[in-house]
Amino acid sequence: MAKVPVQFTLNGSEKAEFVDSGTTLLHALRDKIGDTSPKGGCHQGTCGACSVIIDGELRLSCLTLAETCNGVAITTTAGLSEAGVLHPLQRAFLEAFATQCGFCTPGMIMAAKVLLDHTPNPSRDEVVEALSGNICRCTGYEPIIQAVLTAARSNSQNAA
Amino acid sequence: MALALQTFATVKDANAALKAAGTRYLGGGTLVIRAANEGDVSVSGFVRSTEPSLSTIAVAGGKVRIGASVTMSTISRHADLGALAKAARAVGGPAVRNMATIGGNLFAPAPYGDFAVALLALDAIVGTDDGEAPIEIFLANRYGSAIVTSVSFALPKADSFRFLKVSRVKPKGVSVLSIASVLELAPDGTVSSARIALGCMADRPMRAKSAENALIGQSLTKDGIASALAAVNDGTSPATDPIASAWYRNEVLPVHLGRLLLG
Amino acid sequence: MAIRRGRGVAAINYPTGMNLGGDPTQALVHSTPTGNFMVTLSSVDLGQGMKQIMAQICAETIGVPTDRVVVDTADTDTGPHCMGTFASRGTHRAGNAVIQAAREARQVMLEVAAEELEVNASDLETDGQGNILVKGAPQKSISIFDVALSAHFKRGRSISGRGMFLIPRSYPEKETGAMKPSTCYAHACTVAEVEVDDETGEVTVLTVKNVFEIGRALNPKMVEQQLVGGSWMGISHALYETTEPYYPNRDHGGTDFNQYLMPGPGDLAETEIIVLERPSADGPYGAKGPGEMCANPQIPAVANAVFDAVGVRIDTLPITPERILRALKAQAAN
Amino acid sequence: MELRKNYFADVRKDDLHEIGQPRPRSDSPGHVTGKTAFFADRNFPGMLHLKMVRSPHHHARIRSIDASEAERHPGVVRVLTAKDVPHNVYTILILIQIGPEDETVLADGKVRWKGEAVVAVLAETERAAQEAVAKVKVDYEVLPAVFDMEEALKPGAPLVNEYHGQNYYLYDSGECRKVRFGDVEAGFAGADHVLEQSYQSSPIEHAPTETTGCLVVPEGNDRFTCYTNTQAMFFTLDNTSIILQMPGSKLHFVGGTVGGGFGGKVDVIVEPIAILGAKLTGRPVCFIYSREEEMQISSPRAAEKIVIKDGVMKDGRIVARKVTGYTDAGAYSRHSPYGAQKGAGHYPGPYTIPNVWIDTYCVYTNRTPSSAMRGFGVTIGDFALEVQMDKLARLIGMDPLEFRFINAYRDGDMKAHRQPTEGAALIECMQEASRAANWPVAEKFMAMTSYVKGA
Repeated sequence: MAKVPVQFTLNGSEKAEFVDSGTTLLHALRDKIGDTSPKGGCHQGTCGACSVIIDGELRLSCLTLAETCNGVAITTTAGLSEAGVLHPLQRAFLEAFATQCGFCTPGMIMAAKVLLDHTPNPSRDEVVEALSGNICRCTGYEPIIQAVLTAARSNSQNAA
Repeated sequence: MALALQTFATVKDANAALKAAGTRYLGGGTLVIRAANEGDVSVSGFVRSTEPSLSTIAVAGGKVRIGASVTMSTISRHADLGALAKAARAVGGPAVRNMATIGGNLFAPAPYGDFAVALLALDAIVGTDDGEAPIEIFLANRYGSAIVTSVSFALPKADSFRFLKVSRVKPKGVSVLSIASVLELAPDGTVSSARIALGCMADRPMRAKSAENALIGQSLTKDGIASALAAVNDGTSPATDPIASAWYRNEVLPVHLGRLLLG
Repeated sequence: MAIRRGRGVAAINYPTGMNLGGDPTQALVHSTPTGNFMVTLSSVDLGQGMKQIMAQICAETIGVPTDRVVVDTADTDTGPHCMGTFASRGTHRAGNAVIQAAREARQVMLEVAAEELEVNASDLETDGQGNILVKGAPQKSISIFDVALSAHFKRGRSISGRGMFLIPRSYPEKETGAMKPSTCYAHACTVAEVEVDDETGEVTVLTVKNVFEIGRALNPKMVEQQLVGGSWMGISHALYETTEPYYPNRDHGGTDFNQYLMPGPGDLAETEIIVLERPSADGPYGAKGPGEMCANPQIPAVANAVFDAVGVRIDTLPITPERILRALKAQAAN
Repeated sequence: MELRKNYFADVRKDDLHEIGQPRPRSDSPGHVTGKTAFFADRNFPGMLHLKMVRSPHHHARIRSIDASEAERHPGVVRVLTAKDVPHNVYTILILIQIGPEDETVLADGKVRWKGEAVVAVLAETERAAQEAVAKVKVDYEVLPAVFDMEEALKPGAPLVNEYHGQNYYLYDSGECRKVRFGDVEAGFAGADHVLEQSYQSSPIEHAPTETTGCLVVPEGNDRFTCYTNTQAMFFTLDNTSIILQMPGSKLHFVGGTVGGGFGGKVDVIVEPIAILGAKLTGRPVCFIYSREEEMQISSPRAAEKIVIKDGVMKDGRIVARKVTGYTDAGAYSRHSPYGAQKGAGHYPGPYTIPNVWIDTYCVYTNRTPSSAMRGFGVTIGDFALEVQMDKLARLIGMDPLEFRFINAYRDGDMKAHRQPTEGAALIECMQEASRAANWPVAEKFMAMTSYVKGA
């Protein structure tokens, strides 16, 4: 089977792998590189659990071929905390009790991060829109929306 | 066999590679990678082209040319395409919009393909290496076409473009139906020209020509639009699917058209 | 076009656990040499927080802070039997088993402490902070850390316990149906307020006010998680969900999250949750199972609210716009 | 959320250290950092992918299966059919004596629902398995199918499941589980109004974000480790032991961290065949449902039909209630006979009614087998009961909330299944709802209590 080289940065560190042509980024991250924070909830693009950030944009890693990611910078939820200190979004999800089973959580946090990176003080409607591609079956969404709004507030307080 | 991806610098070479059985053109991946993931064994390989013109937007003299690889989110953010932002944002969630392309949307079967409905109302021209075709003709023969390279249309006059997507789930759900219209008004406020496109009301986006005709010369009032609403179901043949039945789609189409026209 | 508003109420109860096979769950508890406690189970955490709650139950029973308890669950090589996580049984059944195991471990712990302090074990109590005190003379105390060291390295005692939950199996009497189907019951009452678009049949749930009686909120924030998520699922069941939209016709079943309909983050009702606690006689610290029943009362409350709004009864779930529109048209035709 | 501590304060100790405290969840730091290990967050070298050939028909006889082309397909390591499964016909609750065994692990001679597993393919890659699945040729003779429960119960309906011999589950009490309490016909005869209404639901999917699945690793010591998201570790271990005729000591199940269950992961479906694959190939095997399989193949909540007939007095007392419930089990039992029985134990709801008659049927049709889901046996019943309550209240011109107070059960009241009510709190929930929703009821109802009258 034809192997193709893939080289990108993942959470700031250089990665180089050979993958089967046609391998999705989700499989490459999980099975080759060992970052299992993106989850495979549907492989259809309908649940958002596999969401990652590629060059600042939210993407579905299940519908992205790894070999189209050469040279890009990828962020996953596994890379958000630094030196054991949680990212404000992670802390807000914890404190708002916004996780239950936790399977959707990494994707939700990715979607929320992209929002806050571009819109530091989002309205509720903007949060709802940002999370709209991510399915949660446990929480009823409200705690997650509240966590994102809380993280935004704490960010703006820190900035002030 | 592995699903190999072949990347070509030119659309011409990509078109040639697509002649091989089982190959599919890879745009944003939201359709073809999904099909492969779901075990569609008729897909045996992907072809794409990195030709730069596929990714550009050109706006000049009231005309717009959008390269086929331009994504929904790029369109929704583009300063000159503000009128279309609502239609571009109607496609998927944020991640899907960062991937889904304008070219790909032309191939999305109902209940998907909301942006193609907008393009139909705009009377867009679809470009391929084989030449250009009006979107209505293109959609009728869309599967098996050469790679779409561009979509072009005249920018609608201010406020003349309207778009409505009806879905069960908010803010992001697939369509019960979608409606796009381009209406131009005479100085007396009556409709001088009308194009109305419907999504999910047939096996592909369709024009509501009877309703368009019924609007000409009418004002956008409850009485003025009545005959258009009465005619909008002419020629529809919606599908029954998990979202809604054909009966329901036909029942609420005039209601939603009325709200779009009066809104 | 008219948007019409209505409200509806529903009241329900819900059984905790089942009675098949006596509904058993077992637990083991033991201390480490430095006085941390391991709870070993085969119960499954589905996301409701089973591990955290078992830790709190064990901690309360032993008399230590929760962060000194580790729950090791769902490894069949090490964990004793659990029937499984379903039927609102997890907290109740496993919790009872953990209490029993923790009590046995606590007794050994107190006996070792008694030897160290040269008093009777029955004269000792825990302060919940990790210390064992002589009742009435709290200056005479020993830390659980030291007790565990003593047990392991000096006195040769295993600070451990076994616990199990088992009730007699109830076979329904053939002719009368006399049976004991479960143990304690949780309760709820929900009032829902809706708007119905009478031209499209679309329903918007404006508010749901849910009152739940759940025995005891062992961890109020986790209870809230369950109840808020459950309330959402109840509304979802009422208005959206099915794998067979045209049942009993088998066609057109959804195969993804686009086609299988559930309310999105833009469809949320303003949700109020009020919790009452009438401790159950048989539950761990009085707890009942809230996980399932919290998704039930919204369904009839929404159905009744739709009737209140537009005067048509939809007696078939889900209450789709199509069903409402068909009923409204039939109503208009009469 | 508000805790209303004023209710039941006399019977509750609120001075506990850890219980009642909003401690942070110990698993959340793992969730928010993506470090929580779900079963599939493991990767084993040489792991094979299992994909199923599924029935395209609702009901058909299998004339023949030709897997030769699939077996030769590049990457395919093994193809499994019914004859490879040591004990192919099973039922989940057999360990607690709820039979008969009525379901095939892999279809043997017949398929009874569209999507039923027929042939399992094990291949080096998911793609190779998918391609090979498409190459398995199954020759079917399509049989008439039945989808409607009432049709299924009629004489002459196609027989769904030969292991039952009729299209309903045969309880020791006969064709349905029965509850008989008082004299329901006398109750109707003496009632001011009688109202009979019918309610219906359709199947509902649990739709957890993590699909059902497992990974199996042969350990080299003749044992197999199965990483699974089952909701019931020992149901799974014990049933696997039966199906594979393998001592339970050879099986090691690891799980407990599940991406949502809601009842959808209590069936024992993926593990036995994956372990069989690992045993026969000596390789690690993963069998994870696709989203499409989760939505249409995994057991849903059963569709139900519920007919309620009530006798009610003008003063608001319900004097008789007759409930006939039908649970659509689909083609196999799984947990549905228990679900229907649980319904029988739940009716007539949290109300004290002197004359009650309950019949609950578990009916077989040619659709995806249903099983447990959050609120099993009760959720749809509560919908029917509480809409019926609304109708009854309006029938006699009474406020729906006040009508419920009149009938609400209280401590000591005898339930239809002959258990005295203990620990009731319906009245207090309704009182608090009355306040919270600004839905006033008469003072006498606000003064009521669930405690035993006079106590």
